[in-house]
Amino acid sequence: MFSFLIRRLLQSLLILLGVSMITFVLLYWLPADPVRQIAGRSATAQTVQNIREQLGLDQPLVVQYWRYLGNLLQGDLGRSYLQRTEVSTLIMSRLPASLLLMAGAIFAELLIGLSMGVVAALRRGSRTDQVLMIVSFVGVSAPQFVVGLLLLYVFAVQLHWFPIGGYGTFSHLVLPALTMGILGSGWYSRMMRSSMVDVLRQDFVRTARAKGLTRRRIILRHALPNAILPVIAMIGIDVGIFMGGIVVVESVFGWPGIGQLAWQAIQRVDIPIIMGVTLVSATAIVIGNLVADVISLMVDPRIKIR
Amino acid sequence: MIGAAEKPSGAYAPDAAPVLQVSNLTVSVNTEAGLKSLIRNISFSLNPGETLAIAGESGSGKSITSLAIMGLLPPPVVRVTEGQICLNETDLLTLPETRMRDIRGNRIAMIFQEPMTSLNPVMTIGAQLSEAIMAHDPIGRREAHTRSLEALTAVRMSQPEKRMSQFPHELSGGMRQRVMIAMALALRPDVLIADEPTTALDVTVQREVLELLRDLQRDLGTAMILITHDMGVVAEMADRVIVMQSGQMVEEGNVKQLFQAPKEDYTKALLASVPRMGDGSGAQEGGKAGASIAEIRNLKVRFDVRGGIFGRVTHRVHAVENVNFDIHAGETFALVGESGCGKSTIAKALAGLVPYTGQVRISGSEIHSLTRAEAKAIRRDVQMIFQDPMASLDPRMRVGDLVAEPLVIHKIGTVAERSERVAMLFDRVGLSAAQMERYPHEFSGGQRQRICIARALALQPKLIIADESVSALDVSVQAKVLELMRELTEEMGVAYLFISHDMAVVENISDRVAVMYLGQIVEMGCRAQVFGNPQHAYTRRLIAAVPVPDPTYERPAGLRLAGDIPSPMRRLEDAPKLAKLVDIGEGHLVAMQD
Amino acid sequence: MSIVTTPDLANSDTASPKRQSALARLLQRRLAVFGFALILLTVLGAVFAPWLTPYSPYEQMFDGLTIEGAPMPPSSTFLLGTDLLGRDLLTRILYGARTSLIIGVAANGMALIIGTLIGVTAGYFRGWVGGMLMRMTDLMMAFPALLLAICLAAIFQPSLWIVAMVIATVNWVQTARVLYSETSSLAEREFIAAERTLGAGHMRILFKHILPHLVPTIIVWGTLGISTTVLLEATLSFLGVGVQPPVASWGNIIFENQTYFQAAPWLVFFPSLAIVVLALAFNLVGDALRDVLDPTQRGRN
Amino acid sequence: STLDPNATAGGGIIVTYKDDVATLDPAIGYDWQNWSMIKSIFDGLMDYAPGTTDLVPGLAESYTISDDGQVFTFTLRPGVKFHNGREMTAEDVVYSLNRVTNPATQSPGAGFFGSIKGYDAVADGSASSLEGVHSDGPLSVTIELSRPDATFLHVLALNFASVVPEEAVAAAGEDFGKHPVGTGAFSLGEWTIGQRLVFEKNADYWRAGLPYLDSITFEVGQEPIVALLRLQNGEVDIPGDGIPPAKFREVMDDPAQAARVVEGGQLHTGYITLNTQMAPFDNVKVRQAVNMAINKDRIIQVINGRAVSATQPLPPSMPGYTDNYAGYAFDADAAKSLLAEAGFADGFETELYVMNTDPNPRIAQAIQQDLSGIGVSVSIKSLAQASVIAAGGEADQAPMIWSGGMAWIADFPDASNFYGPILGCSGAVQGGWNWSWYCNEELDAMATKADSVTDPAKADERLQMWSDVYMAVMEDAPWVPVFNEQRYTMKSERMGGADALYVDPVSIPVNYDYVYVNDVQ
Ligand SMILES: Nc1ncnc2c1ncn2[C@@H]1O[C@H](COP(=O)(O)OP(=O)(O)OP(=O)(O)O)[C@@H](O)[C@H]1O
Ligand SMILES: Nc1ncnc2c1ncn2[C@@H]1O[C@H](COP(=O)(O)OP(=O)(O)OP(=O)(O)O)[C@@H](O)[C@H]1O
Ligand SMILES: [Mg+2]
Ligand SMILES: [Mg+2]
Repeated sequence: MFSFLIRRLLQSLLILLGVSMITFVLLYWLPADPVRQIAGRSATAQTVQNIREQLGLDQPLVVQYWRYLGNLLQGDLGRSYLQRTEVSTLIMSRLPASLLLMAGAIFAELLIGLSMGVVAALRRGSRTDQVLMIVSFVGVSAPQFVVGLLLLYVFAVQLHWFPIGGYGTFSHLVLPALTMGILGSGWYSRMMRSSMVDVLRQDFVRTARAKGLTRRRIILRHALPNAILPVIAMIGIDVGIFMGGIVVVESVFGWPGIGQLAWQAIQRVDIPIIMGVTLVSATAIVIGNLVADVISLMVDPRIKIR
Repeated sequence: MIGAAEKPSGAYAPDAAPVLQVSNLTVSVNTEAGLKSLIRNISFSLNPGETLAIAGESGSGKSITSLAIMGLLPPPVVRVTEGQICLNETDLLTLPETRMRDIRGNRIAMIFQEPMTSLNPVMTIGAQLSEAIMAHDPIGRREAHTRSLEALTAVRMSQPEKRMSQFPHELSGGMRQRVMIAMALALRPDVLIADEPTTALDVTVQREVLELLRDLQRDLGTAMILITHDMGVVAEMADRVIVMQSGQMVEEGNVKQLFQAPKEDYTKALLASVPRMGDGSGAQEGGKAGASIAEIRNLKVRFDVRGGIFGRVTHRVHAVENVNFDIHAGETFALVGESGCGKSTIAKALAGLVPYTGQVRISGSEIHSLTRAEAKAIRRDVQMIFQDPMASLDPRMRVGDLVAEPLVIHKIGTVAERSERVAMLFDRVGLSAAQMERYPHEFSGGQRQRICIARALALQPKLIIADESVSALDVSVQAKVLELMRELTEEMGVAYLFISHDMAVVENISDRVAVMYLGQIVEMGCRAQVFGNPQHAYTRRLIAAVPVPDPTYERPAGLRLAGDIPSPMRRLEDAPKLAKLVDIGEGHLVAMQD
Repeated sequence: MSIVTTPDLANSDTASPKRQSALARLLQRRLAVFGFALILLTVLGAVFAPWLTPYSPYEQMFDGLTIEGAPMPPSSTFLLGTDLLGRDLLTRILYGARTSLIIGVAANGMALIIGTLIGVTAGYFRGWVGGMLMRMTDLMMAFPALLLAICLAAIFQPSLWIVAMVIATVNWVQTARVLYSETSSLAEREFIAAERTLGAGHMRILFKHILPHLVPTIIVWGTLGISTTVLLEATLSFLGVGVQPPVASWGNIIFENQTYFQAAPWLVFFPSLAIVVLALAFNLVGDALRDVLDPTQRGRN
Repeated sequence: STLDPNATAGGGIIVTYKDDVATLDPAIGYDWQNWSMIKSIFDGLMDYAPGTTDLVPGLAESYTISDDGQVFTFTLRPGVKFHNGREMTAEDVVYSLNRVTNPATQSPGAGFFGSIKGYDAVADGSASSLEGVHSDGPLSVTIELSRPDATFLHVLALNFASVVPEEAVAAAGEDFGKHPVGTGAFSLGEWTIGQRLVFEKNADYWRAGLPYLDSITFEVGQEPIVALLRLQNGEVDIPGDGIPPAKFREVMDDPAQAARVVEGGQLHTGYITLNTQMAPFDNVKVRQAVNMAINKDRIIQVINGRAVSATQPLPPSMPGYTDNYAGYAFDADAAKSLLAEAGFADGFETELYVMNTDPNPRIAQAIQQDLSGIGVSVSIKSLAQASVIAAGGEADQAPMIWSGGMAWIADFPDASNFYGPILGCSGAVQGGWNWSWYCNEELDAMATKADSVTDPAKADERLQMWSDVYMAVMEDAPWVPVFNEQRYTMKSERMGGADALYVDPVSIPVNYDYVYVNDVQ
């Protein structure tokens, strides 16, 4: 277990290194000059040149990358060009909100998706099953911005059940988490359904029935833990998908997460922030996958640690 | 508690009131064409302490009968349409599900055929046992744990304490089946239904499990319904037998009577197709040894097991160690041994599926030294038939195409010629050419194995490797397939490398036999030598373990085996000891034992 | 040698089922036909758009806006209303179908092909080739896809085909992952070993025996990918790196107008409906196709 | 400045923004969002009367200008305290000007101070302080210019010229923008990055009785449409990003809500740049034709009438605006014949760059349709702001750019502010902001001449000169001035203060120092 973790961690570090390298190159190629953004519209050519030198942006790409990497190893993500603040401060101030949202969303989508999937599997072939699957499909296909605004309009503006955007309490979390969760729950319900259908056919479920266990116990204790195994691996992939949706959802609900930070930074080519956010979300994804692996390792005793 | 001598030894008491009474049971399935009955008018009674065997070939309705008793038929498609099932006066069919749940596991328990899949893979053995107990007895977790442990001890599980916290995949098949038995008997049910409890197990393990069942049943006085298609098991275990065919009872009677004087034709045929030890009438002795087709010298196959941070090789599975043998044209060479001893690995090495060291010479050429094209050509001479015909046929292809595949791969003939050839092959193995358009799942197991044989024959090979090719088949079907193989040897001079764990079958079909243990051959010789004069202790044990389809046979006592087979996985520096084979006369090789 | 007769399914029906084309069997399913019809309708709508509507998709009509500049709700002149520039929404949705079909079918298709190639190769060959490919997949997976798309699209000047390419390059990852694990377990299956003993080459095994088994998964991911890619294109448009205005796509119609969901709900509702319906149609056909192509499902309709 | 007799002191308001506040460092902050915030935290020597464009002394009590217009002497207000409690002195003024011009500060506003003597030496790093700036005693500062500069007092009213305490800057280092210390009406109380900023009343503020509000809370990260919903719900007082287009009609059609909207002009012009160094826009006839082809009224209609159509670079409220100039009227036929004259009877193909946030792509499409009316086929490049700016800074990349979203909102209310970087030769360099690459030496000379008229008595003369400059520009038509955006600030019921404060030309959205709430007891 220990050596497995170490090995996976090393692998993850390599992946992060690759991500940082590719991002760096891509940003370098971007047809936009960050220095002009900083210098502003009244700047003279002299000022622009000064700033370029001070930021080291006149150096060759390799040198810039090497320097970045050196700083990174000391935990220094650099300073935002436009906000003039440590990128790490900016990210740290926003990360908790994003993580909370992500946790809420994962919870929501697992709750909705898994229960829809289980119900559909238990009633497979019935009308309920068909309706649930269509609902899940609409969930997958509906644009998040529209879903978010609709939820906001109905539940916050009209019904006053939840606050209109903002951050702080549990009731602030419900709608944004739900918005993000709806997309994922569509995926999960389909996966869970087929997985559950498979498991319910297994011999050990028959054994459990032969033992005289209650239906509830058979479903919760025997079928569910087995059916959920293939779904766990999906959670790792999911973190990546979240990173895309987070921009939209955070802006609809005024959620102070890194999505908005990234969005602003991309618009203004604030390279240190883009780099920082990329690395942080890549780390989140890598950790997500790692956690998914470890969870399946813990839940499924059959997986051999290679 | 189990096994304590507080109950009187539950010998079979024919006149006591039956504990289970099944009358006129009909189970039907809902199809598009309406109700179709799967079993019809089944009636029997089960007395306390009695063992009733239900025998019959696959699909005859044995499992459906037992599931009906358990109330576990898959609703709503399959249901009981007529009849009664009474457990001591209670009609089980009229009970609501909640009451039925109390009876299941408590008063009627069941053991299933597949020990590998019948246990929940993500729960510990202990949890699964305690759960069963707690479902019926209002006791605490700790007490349930104690009782589970007792149950495990009662089934003679080694290291029961440790097993409690292990997961099913960490146990061998035999051990898992013991867990199933412990689970079934922990609550001392009145009736135990064992549906093919040993079919998936090795002979030696089967032996142990059967003995265990018998001992426990005797001690507890449980009435048992034993479902099996193996007449040997029936003969050894049962007091009474029911023979089923196509959902109907064909014959019922005392086991001795039935074996000695079967009344119905079907029963007679069934008994006739049972391979029996000691009547290897099918094969003639020796005399057939032609040129050697395959020569295997110093064959070694090892699998690396990696571990640690950098994935270095830490262990090695010595699947095959230093194996030497020849196969001659037209002969059937059999490899026998317990699961995991390396039989399949040898087959795979021959078929080019695993890398090996040592020499494999086919038709005189050493495969390693050939170019790819030559190797491909030479491989045509060696074809393989696998254990599970379903698994070895691509389920998404039509069987006609599957049989034509080798011809396509080796670019033999035109399209028309190929289909003609395939039709001929189909005909040869007893299938109709019209069936070429179907998919594998549309055939029965025996038919599928014929398709595999047809496919192996397509290239007119000199050697066919049959890896457990008949083990999964019903006795009757098995007999037919074996018959077909024998005919082919005579007609085409095909040699077989016949791999099996079933000593009875091996004795029936083989010319020469090699017994394997832990990757090495421990005894080799012609059939008469190995079966008639087994020298190695392991060979003797294998032979002794085979159930004898004769209820009058008295098994010599004292041959109980201890523990599981040791693992061929070893640390890197720890190479296994090589057995030395000594010729004790006329080519009968036996490993030296210390 | 024996008289044992087995009443087995295989012998009971003497006439063997005739080889029927997959299409013919597909057309026997009501839902599939319905899905087909929807797709066909969309394609026809896209192709014959110029004949179906009297307006041009780019024409900003004077009477398409109120004096205050608000869009017109659905009426008999503008069946689905007009957009913020006074263009006929129906016309734009019809023309937008062209873009969205290309994205949903071509970009998604490309992503599927890349994902399949990589996943299958890695899963089948293992070794260092497979290792490399999977590490690459891990890397891609760790990349925030949207960011990658934005960078790529910004570097290569955006156009429909560039956008399609970009979407393909970021969307293959999940498919590759899933197909990798499926292929590696397939490669372990006995029938593959059986094929090898017959002397079948890698290509034959891959194309004749592995790929057909992956079809259901590919179909599932393909149909799910339709809405995902169409929406990704929309997001890219919104970020200014998608299909350039005034070219319409369902996604960019939604994104351009999303804030008007209250003031002019038709602007958001109709294109969203179009996406959901198209995705659903593909899903219906895909589900049916999956069953039809699976011989073991035969007759279990 | 006089106090509002109706005003009540106390209470707090909530203002929302979508984007996070970048920085509150007056030397750095240069977007319309933090501009007004910085204005409330800091003060400069000069200021504007609230709600107007009239220059008034700020931290300077009075000032004198030498006859040649090159030496300014300021007498500072005594007893002004920084938020840290220290009294402000002339040294602080000197330090602040040195700081903003020092290249190490990377101030985007450094260029504004180009006329101060010694600026060039500081800019190229050969000197660390401005030669022309020195204190004569604790309350007196002299600033010497290297050339006459009529706009210099406006420059000193810019945020960049705010007075900052050296010790606070030194203490915060690069993070001064997050820990600002000034002399302004408010001090920064709390700043939770990504969530909210709280401004607290400066009890020691040197303008007695101000500010009225006890606190201002800025909530950031709020989608404008959500902010408006919250305003309608009574949770927000001012949506900083204004009324989102999608909600504009709804608000204006409801009299109760419309009553809470203040409309005003702003110093803004939306224009299309035509790259005069790229064919075919190097032909003045083509540029004029394009000017005639644009239907500005339709474009204004598309943005719900939230603008007035423009005829020239300067917005109407800017001094120097030429009143009786009709501009190029919309006349597609005339445009076509002009194009034919230029040899493009069949039109041509070109590209229009535009920033990708609503409503700019829509405006670009309207422009596209108009131009297709005269046979010019335009393909739109809708890109991120940074990419558009980068394209404009290259001589041969962007034939046309719609300025929306990056458009010129004046830094200070002076006619010269629309010329230098965006129409003058100095901006027509790589990386510059003169995206039409229009360089007319003669006009540059005229502009310099106008700006050296420093005598307040000759102000009208100077404005006339500027008017002539812009008329000449229009003759050459490097731009298509499209519209001047109107400002619509919506406020909650409880907000008080003159309407002018809500459309204050230099403080967007409101002048925080003078507004108040009605519901405090
Ligand atoms: N759920 C079901 N639906 C329809 N037919 C079924 C179902 N389950 C079993 N059958 C059919 O009922 C018949 C009897 O099946 P059963 O499982 O009892 O056979 P068996 O004697 O136990 O065979 P085996 O030795 O292979 O286990 C078979 O023909 C089988 O195909
Ligand atoms: N690819 C592999 N990697 C590691 N170990 C393997 C591999 N294949 C087989 N083994 C091990 O090699 C040993 C021999 O396996 P093999 O399949 O030859 O046994 P067998 O005699 O055919 O058993 P069975 O009767 O169960 O088919 C077993 O211990 C098995 O676990
Ligand atoms: Mg059975
Ligand atoms: Mg101030």
